[in-house]
Amino acid sequence: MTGQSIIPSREKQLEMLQTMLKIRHFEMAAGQLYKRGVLKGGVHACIGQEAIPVGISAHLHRDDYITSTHRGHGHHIAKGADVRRLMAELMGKETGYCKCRGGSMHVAAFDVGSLGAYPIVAAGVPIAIGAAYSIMHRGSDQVVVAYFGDGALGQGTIYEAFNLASIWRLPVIFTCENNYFAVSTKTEATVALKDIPGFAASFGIVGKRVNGQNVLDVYNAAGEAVDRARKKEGATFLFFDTYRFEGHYFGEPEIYRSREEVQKSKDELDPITLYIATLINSGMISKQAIEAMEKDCQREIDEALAFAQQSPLPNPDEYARYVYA
Amino acid sequence: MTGQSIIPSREKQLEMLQTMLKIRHFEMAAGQLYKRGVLKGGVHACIGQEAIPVGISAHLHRDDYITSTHRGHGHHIAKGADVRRLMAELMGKETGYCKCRGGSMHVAAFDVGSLGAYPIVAAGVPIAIGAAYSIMHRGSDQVVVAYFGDGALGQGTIYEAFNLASIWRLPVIFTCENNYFAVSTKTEATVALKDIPGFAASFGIVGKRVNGQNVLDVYNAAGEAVDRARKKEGATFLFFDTYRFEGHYFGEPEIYRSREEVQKSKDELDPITLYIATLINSGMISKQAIEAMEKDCQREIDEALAFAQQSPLPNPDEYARYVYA
Amino acid sequence: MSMPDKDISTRKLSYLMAIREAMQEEMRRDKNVILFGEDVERHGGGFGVSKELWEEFGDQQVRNMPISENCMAGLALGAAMTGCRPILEFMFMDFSALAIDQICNEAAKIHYMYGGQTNAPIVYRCPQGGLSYKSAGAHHSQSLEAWYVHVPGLKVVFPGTPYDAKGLLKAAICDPNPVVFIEHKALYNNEGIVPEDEYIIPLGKADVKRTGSSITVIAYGYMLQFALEAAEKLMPEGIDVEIIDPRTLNPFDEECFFESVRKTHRVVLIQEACRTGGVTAEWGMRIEEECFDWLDAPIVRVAGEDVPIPYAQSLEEKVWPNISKIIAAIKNVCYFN
Amino acid sequence: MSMPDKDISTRKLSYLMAIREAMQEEMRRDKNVILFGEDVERHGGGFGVSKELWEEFGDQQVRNMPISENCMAGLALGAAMTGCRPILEFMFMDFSALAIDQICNEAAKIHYMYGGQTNAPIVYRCPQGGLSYKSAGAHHSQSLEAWYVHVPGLKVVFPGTPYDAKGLLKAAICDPNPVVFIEHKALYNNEGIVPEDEYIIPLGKADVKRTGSSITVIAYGYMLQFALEAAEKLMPEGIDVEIIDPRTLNPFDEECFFESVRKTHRVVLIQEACRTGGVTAEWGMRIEEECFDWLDAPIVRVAGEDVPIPYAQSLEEKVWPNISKIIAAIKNVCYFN
Ligand SMILES: Cc1ncc(C[n+]2csc(CCOP(=O)(O)OP(=O)(O)O)c2C)c(N)n1
Ligand SMILES: Cc1ncc(C[n+]2csc(CCOP(=O)(O)OP(=O)(O)O)c2C)c(N)n1
Ligand SMILES: [Mg+2]
Ligand SMILES: [Mg+2]
Repeated sequence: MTGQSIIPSREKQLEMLQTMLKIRHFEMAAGQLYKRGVLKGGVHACIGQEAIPVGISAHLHRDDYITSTHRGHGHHIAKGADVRRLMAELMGKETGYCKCRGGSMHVAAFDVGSLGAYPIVAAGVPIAIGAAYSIMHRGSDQVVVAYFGDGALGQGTIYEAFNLASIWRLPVIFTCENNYFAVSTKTEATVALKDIPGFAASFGIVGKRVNGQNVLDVYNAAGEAVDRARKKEGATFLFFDTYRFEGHYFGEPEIYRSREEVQKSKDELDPITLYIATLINSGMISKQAIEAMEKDCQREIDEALAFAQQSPLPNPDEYARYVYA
Repeated sequence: MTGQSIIPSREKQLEMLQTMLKIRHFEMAAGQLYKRGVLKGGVHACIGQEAIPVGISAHLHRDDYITSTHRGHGHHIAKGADVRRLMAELMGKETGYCKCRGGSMHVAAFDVGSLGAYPIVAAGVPIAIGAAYSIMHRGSDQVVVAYFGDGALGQGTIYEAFNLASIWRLPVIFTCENNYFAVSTKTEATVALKDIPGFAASFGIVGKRVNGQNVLDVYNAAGEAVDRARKKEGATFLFFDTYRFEGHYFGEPEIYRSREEVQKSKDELDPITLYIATLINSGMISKQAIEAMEKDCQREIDEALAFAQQSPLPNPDEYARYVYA
Repeated sequence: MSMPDKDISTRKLSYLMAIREAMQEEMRRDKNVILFGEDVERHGGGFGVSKELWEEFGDQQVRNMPISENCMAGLALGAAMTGCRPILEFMFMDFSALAIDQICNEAAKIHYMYGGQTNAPIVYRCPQGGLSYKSAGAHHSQSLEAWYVHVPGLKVVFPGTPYDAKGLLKAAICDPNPVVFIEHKALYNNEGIVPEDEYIIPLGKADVKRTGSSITVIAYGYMLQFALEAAEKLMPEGIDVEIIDPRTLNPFDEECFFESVRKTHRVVLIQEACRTGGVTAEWGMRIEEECFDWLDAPIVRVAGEDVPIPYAQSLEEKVWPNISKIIAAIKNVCYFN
Repeated sequence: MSMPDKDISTRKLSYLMAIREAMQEEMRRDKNVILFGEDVERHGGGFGVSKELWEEFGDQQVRNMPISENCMAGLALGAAMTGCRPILEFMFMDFSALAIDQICNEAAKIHYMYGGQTNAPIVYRCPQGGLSYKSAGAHHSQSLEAWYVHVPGLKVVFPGTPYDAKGLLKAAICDPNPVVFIEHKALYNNEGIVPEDEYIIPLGKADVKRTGSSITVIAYGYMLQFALEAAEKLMPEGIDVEIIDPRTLNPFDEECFFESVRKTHRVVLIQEACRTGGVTAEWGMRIEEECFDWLDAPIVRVAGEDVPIPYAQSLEEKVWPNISKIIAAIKNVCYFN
């Protein structure tokens, strides 16, 4: 099916929009909590980048795996994680996915196949390879999506993982979310890799550069890659161009780009706005239905907030629980 | 001068042959010492691979840098290191280059630009980048040759170094000696990278695959690369196909390849035999002159052995000397 | 360079600014002093420590790196062996793990391995620790000095005050050896006297931060603040605490420890790092070996718990030493007989 | 599984073969036990330990890796979290430095960080040390256990005999946590009784290798041999040495230490690793904290010198503990009063 673009069903498309909205609302709620001083520590929002995990997860089964990053809320929500337990984790409550020992940078949701967020840049990628190895070993037809940012292309371990995935034809989709920055550093100033297909080919895998702001483009590219992995035909390196609308973390000063640049991106590159326009143009959904959907999302996030707020703090005397299994 | 092949002067050519012979005799002498139990520890000979450092060093100045590997004697001799001090180092004598604190795997010869052998696979490569950086910083026209084996392509740090060399246009020649094995492992079983020019191009540097058994081919490829580096036009990745005639280290059982395979390589791929044939065919040198040259080499190595033998052992009470500068 | 008296000077500077000033002075003095790190240019590195340096020194001396910790450390080594004096910033100490091969297997050993042919004047700046730097979680809160103290060839420095930070960093930059220079993230905003006149503090010299007669407390990094506060609180009880800040963790100034212990006969050691295998064990053993007959009570350590650092503040607080744990330990030791 | 009595069995096996047999039994029992490493297939890894396993178990359970230590450790973690029980061989412990991020920052912490959602049953096999493994130099001779002992979430095991090697490795493979399993290269050819009947040795339990009344000597790895020899040599002098082998370095069996010390009142600790910051400092401090009143002499350590390991044998020999250094230390402590 290479090259051919598949139009997902209406149901699938509305589901994708809904998930993108859910991620957006989750991140905005987290931003509010941060502003109010409820959240401490680094909280890295993926606002502007929602189309990527959503377009990918549309092809994933519950038992497929992902490995995530410091900017991982969206990856998790798209994979089906419970926003209540995610929110509780951020708020340091015992009901959080990680019993509040992990936090925003270490969310994980093993119930839906997330092997966790790894905020040490690129550290999740070899781990993804390991999960892919275990799939081969068990002979299952699961696949693994390894998320990482453009900055992670500086880390050698990524290339070690490309190498192994190629040699062993591992069922993995290397997913680079290129938002053009690593903290304050323009990626072009520190990352030489430009020709993704050429690079991947030299390693014997397939590589593709894709517009990450168009969820249907993401959906199509991911479809091929997931298909390839499921059929044990090898790994794919997908490189998605995207943009992050917030600072590197909430509260980050953003001295490295102008307000205008950010505003322009928000105006022109918002994956949700763009997708809504497409859906409305194609008559798949009405404005009212979208408003209803937004309300649903808002309600779900509000419930998550309430759940998290009402959840108990951990018992401080159990600080040493889970050190050893 | 890309693509055009340059014929070095007769003097240069004879010098190259002489250096190849010197390396060969040095390694054979080391092998004898190992057999006699004089050398302990891992000693990794480069017999069969002599053309590479020789063809490269023909372009290097004394103050150009190299970083070397566990298989580094040849790199050092080609760069002009004193075989007496090298031999003394191997034999654990105070007159050794490293005052016998380093040994075969950690030889270094700062007097001729060697920044040392790094037996942790690929560890020398980022160090080479650092020397290249310092060249840029000082504005000198030196260049750096970073030697590594095919097995080192498994190490991520190599790709980190490629990246930096490209981004900063560093004057470095990445020199892979592909002898098809990493210890017992066939490289094709563990290293996916195949298309060297394609790979290098995707990183914005120049890459080339070269016959490492033909010293003139090495000479030509290295000439271009060194030239590029000296002119600050960027890094080059040279990938030389070669073969090691000895085991991974002296005494290694070599269960992974047949005696026939090794014999065939010795018969067909010996860079010295091949070069001698070329030189004789072209009338540059007579058989007698070659014999005289061999004798010279043998004498030089014998002198080195005598020097090393007569040299004093280190003072054991000085074991803690050189921990801190 | 004469040693200005910090008790006469009145200029106050934060720990962060003291570190910046040390770099700035050394970069002005020697253009081969180069700062490498992620986001060190305009952003000033992970915590803004190097802000304004890029504006003053440009790409020549301040260089943003890709996220390639191991290569960065190797790069520093190659540059150091060939005439540069690199300073590396690891954004968080925790990430130095990625570069530990280049730091410990290469840089620490090259002077020795190569028989004195070369040396590696590198400073690894490592912001570490937790405490008032809250909820950073398991990968951004560790205290890893013990790893580096166990590596011959490295020096390890950890200032607890702005004054020490400046003087020690200048010494570290001038030192011909690789130096792991640890900065406590929660101290960056702490202010203290830093004289305007130039000074350096030699590596390997401890500082008696408070003289006392009842007990010797050895504390460093952020723990120093806690020790000083605990000492004040114990005065009314008649416990007069002597506080020693080793400042350099390797080589450490054991003579200074011994001298104090021979006077007080009692010892408490404090470390933020998790207890098992931390550096205070080494100091305790050295004291025990040398001062056995002078000890009137067991040497007691107050240390971080042996757990990864949890995210939730309510758990985090249980993990680190605090003033009441320190007071309790000091009392236990003082009342032991 | 009943514990066979090693004193009744007569089968002798080398340390190397004992390790191989442990892997073999566990790989037969569970096809999810997979050995990864450089040259582990036909070549049997760096030292031939896994020879014949690939022939028996094939690619499914024995896998040559590229030289990608960090990725290998990450791979093991991902596999471990999803149903495999990987054993990794680092060709030399020294190279584990390249993977320390995946071992210490990831594997050690994931059970905790993710609140018990997952765990990492991984064994890292790490051949280390020097001594009769001669002239391997600075990068192939180190003893690095202290790094890993300082990391909560990891277990660290170091057998000194073939019997212990087999029983502990089986326990390590079955353990739900990541275990750094250290093998001493110079012990591989040492022979000892290894019963044919299956057995495991629980992690965390020390073993009294020799009972005695005069002094407690704690020694592990290759040092155990030295301690035993020293003990024999001291018998005629009337010094009756008790030798404890902790076997597991984290968690270590401190109760066993304390019990012995309360009996002998004197302690010598031996480590091959360089002195400063080694694991014996931790043990010494624990003993000092718990048994202060029972100690009749300072606790003394015999340890490697604080230098990189030199190449020349004449220098090498100065660096490591040896029997005469150990005898001298034991005598010093025994005659102290
Ligand atoms: C090994 C490591 N080095 C540095 C950091 C600090 N850091 C956190 S996120 C980040 C930038 C990551 O950029 P990118 O991969 O592009 O992801 P993005 O934040 O843009 O989503 C850096 C340098 C880290 N977490 N891990
Ligand atoms: C990081 C690291 N891992 C493993 C080793 C053990 N080792 C030494 S040489 C070698 C193979 C190297 O192969 P290659 O790079 O092709 O060099 P060659 O020996 O063929 O010259 C290995 C695995 C090492 N020295 N360093
Ligand atoms: Mg980015
Ligand atoms: Mg090779």
